[in-house]
Amino acid sequence: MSAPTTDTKAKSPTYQDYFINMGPQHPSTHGVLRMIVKLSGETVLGLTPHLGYVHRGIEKMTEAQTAVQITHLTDRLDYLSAHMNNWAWSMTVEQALGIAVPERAEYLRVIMSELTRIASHQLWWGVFGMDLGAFTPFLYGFRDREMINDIFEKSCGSRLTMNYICPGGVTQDVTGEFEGETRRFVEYFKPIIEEYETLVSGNVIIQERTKGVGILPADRAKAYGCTGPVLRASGVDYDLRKNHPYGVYPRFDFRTAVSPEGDSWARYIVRLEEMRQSLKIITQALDQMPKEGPVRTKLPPTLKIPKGRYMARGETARGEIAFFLVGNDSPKPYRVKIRTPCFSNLSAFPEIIKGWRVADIVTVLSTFDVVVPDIDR
Amino acid sequence: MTSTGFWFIDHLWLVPLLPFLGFLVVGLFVQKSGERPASSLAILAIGASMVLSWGAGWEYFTANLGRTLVPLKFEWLRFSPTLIGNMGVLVDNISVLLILVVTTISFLIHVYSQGYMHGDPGYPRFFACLNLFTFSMLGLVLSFSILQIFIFWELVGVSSFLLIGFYWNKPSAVAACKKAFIVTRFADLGFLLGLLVIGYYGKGFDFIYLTSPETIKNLEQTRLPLLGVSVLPLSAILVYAGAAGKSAMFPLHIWLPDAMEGPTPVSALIHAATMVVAGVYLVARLFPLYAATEAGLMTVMVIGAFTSLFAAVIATTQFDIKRVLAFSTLSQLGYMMLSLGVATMDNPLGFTASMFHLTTHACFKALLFLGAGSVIHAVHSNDMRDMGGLRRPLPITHATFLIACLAIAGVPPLSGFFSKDEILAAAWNGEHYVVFAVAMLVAGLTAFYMFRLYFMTFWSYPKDMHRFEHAHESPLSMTFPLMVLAVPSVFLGLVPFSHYVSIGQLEHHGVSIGHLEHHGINWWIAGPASAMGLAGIALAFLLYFHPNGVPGKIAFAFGPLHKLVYNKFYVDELYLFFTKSVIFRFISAPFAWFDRHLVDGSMDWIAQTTLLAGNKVRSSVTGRLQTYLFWSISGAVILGAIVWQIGGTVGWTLAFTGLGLVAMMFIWQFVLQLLNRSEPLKRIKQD
Amino acid sequence: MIGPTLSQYLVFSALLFCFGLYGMLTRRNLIAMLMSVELILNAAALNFVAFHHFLYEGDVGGAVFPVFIIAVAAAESAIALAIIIALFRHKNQLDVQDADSLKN
Amino acid sequence: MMANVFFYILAAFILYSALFVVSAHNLFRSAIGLIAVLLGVAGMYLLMDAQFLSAVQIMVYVGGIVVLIVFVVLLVADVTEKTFQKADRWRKLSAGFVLAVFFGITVWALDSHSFTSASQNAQAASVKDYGRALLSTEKEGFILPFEVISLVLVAALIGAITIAGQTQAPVNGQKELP
Amino acid sequence: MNNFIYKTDSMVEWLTNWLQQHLHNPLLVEIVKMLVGAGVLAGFVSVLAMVLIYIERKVAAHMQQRLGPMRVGPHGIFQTVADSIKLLTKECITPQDVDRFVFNLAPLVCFVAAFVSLSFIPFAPRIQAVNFNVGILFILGISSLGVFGILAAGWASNNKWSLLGAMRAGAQIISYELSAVLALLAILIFAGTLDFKEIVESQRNGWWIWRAHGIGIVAFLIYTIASTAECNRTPFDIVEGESELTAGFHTEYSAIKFAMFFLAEFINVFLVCAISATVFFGGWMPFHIGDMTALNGIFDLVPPFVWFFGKVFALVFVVMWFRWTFPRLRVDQLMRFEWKYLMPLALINLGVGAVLAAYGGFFFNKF
Repeated sequence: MSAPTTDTKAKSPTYQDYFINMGPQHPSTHGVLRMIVKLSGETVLGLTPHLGYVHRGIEKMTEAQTAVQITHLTDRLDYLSAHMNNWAWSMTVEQALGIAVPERAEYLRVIMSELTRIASHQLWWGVFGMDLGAFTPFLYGFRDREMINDIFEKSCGSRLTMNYICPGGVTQDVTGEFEGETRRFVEYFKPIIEEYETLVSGNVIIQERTKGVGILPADRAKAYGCTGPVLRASGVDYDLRKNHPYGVYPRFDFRTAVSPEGDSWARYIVRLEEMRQSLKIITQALDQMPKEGPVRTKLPPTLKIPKGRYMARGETARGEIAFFLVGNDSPKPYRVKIRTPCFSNLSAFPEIIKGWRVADIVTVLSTFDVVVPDIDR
Repeated sequence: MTSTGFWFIDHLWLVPLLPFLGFLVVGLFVQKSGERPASSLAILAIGASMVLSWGAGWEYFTANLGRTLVPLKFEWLRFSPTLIGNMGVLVDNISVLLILVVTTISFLIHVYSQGYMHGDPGYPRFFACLNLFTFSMLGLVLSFSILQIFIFWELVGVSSFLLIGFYWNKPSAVAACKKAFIVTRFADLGFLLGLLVIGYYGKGFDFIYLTSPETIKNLEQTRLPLLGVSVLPLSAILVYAGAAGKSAMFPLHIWLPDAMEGPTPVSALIHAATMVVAGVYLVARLFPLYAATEAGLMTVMVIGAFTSLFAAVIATTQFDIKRVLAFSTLSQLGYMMLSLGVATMDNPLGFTASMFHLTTHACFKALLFLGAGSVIHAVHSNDMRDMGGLRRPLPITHATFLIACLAIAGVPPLSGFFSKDEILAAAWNGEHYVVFAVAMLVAGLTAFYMFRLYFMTFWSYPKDMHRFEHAHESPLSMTFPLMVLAVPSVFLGLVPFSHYVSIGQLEHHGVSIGHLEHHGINWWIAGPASAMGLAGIALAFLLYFHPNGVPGKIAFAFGPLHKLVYNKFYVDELYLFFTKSVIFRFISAPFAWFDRHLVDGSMDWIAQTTLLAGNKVRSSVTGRLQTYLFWSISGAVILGAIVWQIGGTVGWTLAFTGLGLVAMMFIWQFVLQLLNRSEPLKRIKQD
Repeated sequence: MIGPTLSQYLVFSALLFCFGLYGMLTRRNLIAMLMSVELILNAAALNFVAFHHFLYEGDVGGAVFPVFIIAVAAAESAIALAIIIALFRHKNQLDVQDADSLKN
Repeated sequence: MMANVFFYILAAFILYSALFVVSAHNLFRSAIGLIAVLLGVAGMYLLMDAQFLSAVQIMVYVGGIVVLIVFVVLLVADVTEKTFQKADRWRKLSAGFVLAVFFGITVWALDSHSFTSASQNAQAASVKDYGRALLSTEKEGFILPFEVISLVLVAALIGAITIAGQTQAPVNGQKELP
Repeated sequence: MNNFIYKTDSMVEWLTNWLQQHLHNPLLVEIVKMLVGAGVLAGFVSVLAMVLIYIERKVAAHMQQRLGPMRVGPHGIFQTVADSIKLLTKECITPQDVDRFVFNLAPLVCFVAAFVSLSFIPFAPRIQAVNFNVGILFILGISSLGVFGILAAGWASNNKWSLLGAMRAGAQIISYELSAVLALLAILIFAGTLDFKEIVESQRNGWWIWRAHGIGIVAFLIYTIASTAECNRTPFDIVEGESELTAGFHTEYSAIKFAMFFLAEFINVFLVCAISATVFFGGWMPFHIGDMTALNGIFDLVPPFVWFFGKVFALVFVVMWFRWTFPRLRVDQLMRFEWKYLMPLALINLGVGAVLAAYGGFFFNKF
């Protein structure tokens, strides 16, 4: 990618072209994302995202790691969906090696994933408020996320990069308090969602700022490969958990949150609805989960990935993550390609932001809910 | 407003107003909304107007016969305390007669146009213009004063202009409408002069006032100061010039044949039935004035008689169907004028005859034109040589056309017979035997050319098979008016016309109505006239019923004469020659030379001098704000110094300092300009 | 208390007026010229107030005129700035010396 | 005494700022100078017991007009006069000379005229007096100029909007970024 | 009530006498008096700002279910002091390519504008630094000078975000000033004066917010909204808009210059609330209900400055409440709100007020 020029005089003689750099250090890019914005007054004429500021070469790193080690790296992709990333990778490895997963582990995976989803959306909700200038929701969101983090800490010893789900099941069984605490959280959080609604959704300013802003039509969303809430907010009923179920998802009764408008408001309410649905799934999973049993299949000491190509997909809080694994009969993969949701989602962003204001960049980017390490890998 | 106690007469002002509203609405608002609304609105307007005028006519002829009523009158202009231009509505027998004719014919022609103009891109415009014309014509007819009539006179001219030039993308139509306009304008100049003379010396414009014996006596005794001529004949002839222009009397007739470039309904309405009789109407309106002067009457009579003969002769040679009809119209108008000319106050039969003929002529001529239109509509050609044998494809047109032809030829029981007979009788009674002879001859000629037209069109054999095969009868909206018009063409002559229409204010002249009545038919006059008509028909039958070489041979035999007649006696060419060779060459060209070389030349010289001077001076005008500002401030400083202390030493010192400063600045600026001179040049080159 | 006299004010405002005129004459930027005009207007208004204060204190007319001057200044600057913006769009510069389309 | 001191301080301040206005090469600095001048003039009004005028001066001039000017300064790209050719020295000198003469004449004229006060010991005009004067329809009233000024303002605003408001609306994807 | 009028006059008198005895030069005496007044006001301002910042932090914290500063001093009371010391002693960073003069001037302008405005406020009877017959007009004028400081800061920073913020600030403050002034005018018509003291006096028998036939309530709402916008407080804080413009016009400022902006902002909040309290809530006037003399007497016992500060801080609390509740408006929505809703409403309100005043005989200053 050639170095962008911001020398307006040289390129364009008209005074309207006003380039500003949004990022790499900017409060609302949620990481080191750089966007070159061309403005006329406050109106966005064009926007180019520049990536790579947190590029760590994870795909290359995988070639020097074993399958189990790679699980640690997947935490670092979308750090807010650590469990789901782990799960998708584990499924890839399990597919490659033909490993079966114990029943209890499957349920644990579901519960952990849904909790992660809720936590991610809670954080997003707070940050969304902050991006729009309301600071208070941020702390509300963090207050509730704390409980989920506590549950994670107790079950796997870590709060952000859990590395809990691994090929063959989960690393360890949960403690006895787990079920009670999770149930308590679910009971606690159900009314809290309504509180979120009253605190933010009902606000006229929020609605003014989001309704009709940054509309992503369904066909464009599909063309750009958007997934997750971004796609579903454009009216496409596509959820991997429903459409291509994995794990024990078929056993649960839940609904895909879809909203047809495609604007920022739709993305907002889709996420709120997803939280409700996740709570529903968690309750069902807790009810159905075998109280006892192994949580991890015994694996051979070295996992040789057989020659061949394997792929598994999982629905994270931001959309569809996919791992493509090429094995060559060695413990280390020949090649791993990661399809991350945020990268595809972000690709739609420059198109739909044109003609909106500077403040809308923040709004729309916020409702796209990008996590920069997930983009850069 | 003075109420007459009769509703329709009181509301007669609505009659012109409704078409005007129709014109406004159609012209302004429904231009884009298709054909149906435009024509419906226009027909509605004119239909309502027709109903009103019939009501008024009924009221007038049953209850007020012979009276002059003024249902509406208001002061419009006050030139001086004694000279007042009034406007209003004048109701007497001829105006009521005319509004009946105008509204009825106009209504029928509106209906006819609905079919005829179908599919034309200017359809709504056409109806708007038709309405405008009807409005103007009705206003003209109902005019209370000569001033008002002049206004509507011009309005009629304008609407005629618009309608003749309806096909504005056709060069010949444009030329025709220009010609009509210019010729009538030229004539109107005479009218204007005449009305001014009358108004100035007669001290009034109202018709009632002007035609009163006192005024006429007064006018007779007044003499123009410069020429020493009596005012009355002069003004009468001047006004007659206008009338002649509108009615296309001889020297000013050239526009009418060309005006046939307009759509056929227009020809029927304007150039046959209504507008062209405006001249006749005007003369009739001012008839007491004419009757008081021998010269006026003579002019009217002679020109009428000549035109009538002249046009009839030309009509016998023409091949364009509409042109034949146009010349026929000319001839008939001449007839009417002639009739007016032979009438006097003591023997006013000619007046009645003229009005009678006007009415009958309006019916059958409109019928003829509409029939011709129907024919043209069917064969898409104006030329009679392309037609022939059309009686089978166009049965209704054929039948009605035949009726009209018989009527105009004066075949006994039809309307034309009676009116024509009355005119002849009037001429005979007036002891104008030459005129009577001419009229007799014209009657024969009329029958001949009309039946020439009729046989060439409907009998004979189809000359152009292609056109013939495609000819078919027109739609009902077109044939309906034909059928309606055929009825009065037949029966109108049976109306005891002179009972209803005669010179107004008869009481003043001591003539009782009874004297006027045309009791029965004087067969000593009517017989030969009918015979002449039948002879003409017979001649036409012989020459044209079956196509043969006889007409060609006759034309060849009379070689130069035929050519002369065929080319309408070269009147147009004469005009052209006169304008181009005489006026342009010997008057305009010297004026133009003078204008260009002396008047313009002096201006050019001044301009060039100024330009030169300006070029010298403009280096001090930089176009830069601050330079100007500087000069103004410097000037203010100097002025301030001088004004403040005009005599003091200090003041003068300051003033001179300032002046010197300005001079210095000026020189500096000049030098600067000299130094920078190359820069603007460069810029100019770049541009 | 001996305050400043009328003459002091008048001389001062004359000086301010001259400064404004100087700016009008020498600045090449249209906006700068506009600012100079404001100086001139202020000098005039100051004169009004000074006369009002020292000579016609009972008559409020002299004090009302600065209000009008301010209003006119507002109108004038609004129009002038609009023209300046239009000119800038058109020519992409504001040099009054180059704005000589009316020359010759 | 006090007033005299204030007067001289203010006068010096205003003149210095005025010099700043007419000589600063940076338009923004000129605008700052203009604000200083206007504030100083407002101070002078205060010295002359014209509080209302002073307040109006600050409110309308400083708060409105100058902010408008600053806005335009920010809108147009060339804030500094660096790109301009330097105003030539001749121009400056001649202007200075003419104005010096002008000033001399004025001072001399002022000096040679003795002003006599028409009314002594009158009250300073209060806001009510202003209101009465502006809206009075009597002989001494200023209702007509007041209305005319209002009209002029409205016309100026509309004119300004029409002149300056003809901006091209940004079109989506008008020009791709480099 | 007269018992509780604090004898500031005597203090001034005493000070004048003392100075005259020791200095002998009247000019010097005047100057020293001015300096003393300014010093007192400056001290008041700095204490006020610290108190306001502390209040803001605590209000924010409790609205967000946290405690806020708790470490320095009891309940973190000295946190603000510590912060101020930190801000004053930090290194003053001036970026390389800024216009130094303007860059350094801008915070001063902001600060001085706020500071000067404060001197017109009557805190209690006769406690008022300057009394003008057009005081309120002056305050409005001078506080609009603050816009210029913001514009200058934004421009001088040579930072595109700052410039964007500055342009927003200019547009916003000028626009909302209209509504604020119009809202105040509606009340001033009733009061019939522009003098703060007289405005307060005119509310002896009841506050304008109640007495102005509903005009007062509407005007108060409009003024509260508009003044919130004028102070660049949420939901109108698009000028700073930290999630959009990083920090808007003061992005490049640090240490004491930043502190001045900060201070100016808080003083402005206090100022608009003080104006609001003075014009709508009777300033230091106690709450009186018609003829209930006994109750009124009880209210009179409360010292006037307590009334004043009580009202002002209540209003300040409302403004803070806004900030921690609302998200931010977008710039076009902001302008639309002003020009399409707020200002027409204010104009209508003013018109209705004028009609009421003209036909209702509501000139209460004639006592």
